[in-house]
Amino acid sequence: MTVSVQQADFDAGEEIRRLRLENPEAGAVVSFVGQVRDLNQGEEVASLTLEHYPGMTEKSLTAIITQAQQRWAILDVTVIHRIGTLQPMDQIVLVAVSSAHRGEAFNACEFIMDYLKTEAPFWKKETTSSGEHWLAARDSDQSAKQRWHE
Amino acid sequence: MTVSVQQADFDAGEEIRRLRLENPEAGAVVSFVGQVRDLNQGEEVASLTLEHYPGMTEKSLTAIITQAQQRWAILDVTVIHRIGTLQPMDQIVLVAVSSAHRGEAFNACEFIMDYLKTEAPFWKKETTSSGEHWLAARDSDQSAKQRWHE
Amino acid sequence: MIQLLYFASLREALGIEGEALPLPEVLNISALMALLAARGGAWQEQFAGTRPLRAAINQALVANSALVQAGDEVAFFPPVTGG
Amino acid sequence: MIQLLYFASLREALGIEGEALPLPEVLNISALMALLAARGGAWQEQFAGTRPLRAAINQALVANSALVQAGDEVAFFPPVTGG
Repeated sequence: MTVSVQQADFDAGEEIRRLRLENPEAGAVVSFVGQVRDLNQGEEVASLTLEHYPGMTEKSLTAIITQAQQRWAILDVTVIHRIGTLQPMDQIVLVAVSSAHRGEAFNACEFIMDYLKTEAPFWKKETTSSGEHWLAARDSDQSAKQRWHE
Repeated sequence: MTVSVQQADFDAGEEIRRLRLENPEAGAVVSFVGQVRDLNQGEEVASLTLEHYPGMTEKSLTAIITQAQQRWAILDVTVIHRIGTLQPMDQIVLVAVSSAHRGEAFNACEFIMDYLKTEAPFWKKETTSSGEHWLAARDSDQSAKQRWHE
Repeated sequence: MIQLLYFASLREALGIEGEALPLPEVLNISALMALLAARGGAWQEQFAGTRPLRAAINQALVANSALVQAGDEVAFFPPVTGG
Repeated sequence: MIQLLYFASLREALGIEGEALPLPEVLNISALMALLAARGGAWQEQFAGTRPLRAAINQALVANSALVQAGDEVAFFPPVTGG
């Protein structure tokens, strides 16, 4: 597994290619790329600043991936999460999972995103024309996570 | 939507980037990349040849994407499927979906793959040390598709 | 006349990619398969109903009860295995 | 002593990133929050239980019943919003 918390941008295509080529037994690579949207709840976003809890962030992401590995037959996982100040249409996060068959990779990739959204210590502060404000956690993210317990 | 059936390889990273940047309201791009595995049921694969039904293939993929669009709030979809003779670790297929929020893109991407596997007129012939043989359809692909009717 | 097309392992077993066939009457896919099976040999083997075959009329998947009409493009093929 | 850390909107509301705090006794997260709320002002506002706060001990999320012990790194923060 590869976990990186970084200011720098990443190349999603290169990460997917690496997961494929390092796993010749992989039939599937499922990936999620999150980007900063230009509008949030109707307001134009000027920038987004991501704060995190150094040390805990990496532990939390590693623990989430380990849970996914215990649950599904997956081959490899890459998670990259950016921190610092980003602009609309910048990439925020990549989760990529390789597996022999597609069902496992789809499940594991979505599971990792749902847990990352609710457990990994990142916080977003948005700057819009009305000023700066911290984003509130979304109830829909909690219910997305709850599904995995059913 | 973009649908392409082609012999040429594709750049998954470039397709994901295009879906992101052409959809500033997209928060999520979920993608699936399928590759030729080096082993299938224990036998070393020398090559894989993909036959298709020209004309019907594009119609079938377009109809599958249209169903996904009716079912989920997604922004854009790209499907690329290769034909002709491929080697182990060559890319076979890309399905990439953009949406405002991740749940829709995950569902639509997996739905499109499950339907592509069971409805789009492609057939795989494998060459191994024991000769050439056509691959049989997998029951697990039928059951993956059935889930969407429940 | 209808245009018949055969794909993948079916094409190889029959040794042809397709053919034009005079249509004696409006019939459904099952009846058309019985007509082809009656040719004997590989045709009997492929169309007698013991192998899983899918059919498409004018490039859309259909059930075996679907009616074939003059001018239709009718394709037969094994279950698909793309992706 | 324990090491306290505050993040995001909580850090901004309190005006500090963290502090070392002598631990009077072994207590749980709820009791520690009550102790901090008793400082009044922004502390009262943030730790009185009216705002959703999460806690981590030694960089692992914990419930409010979890015990804090000498030497622990204890972090408080609002619900996370990454991804």
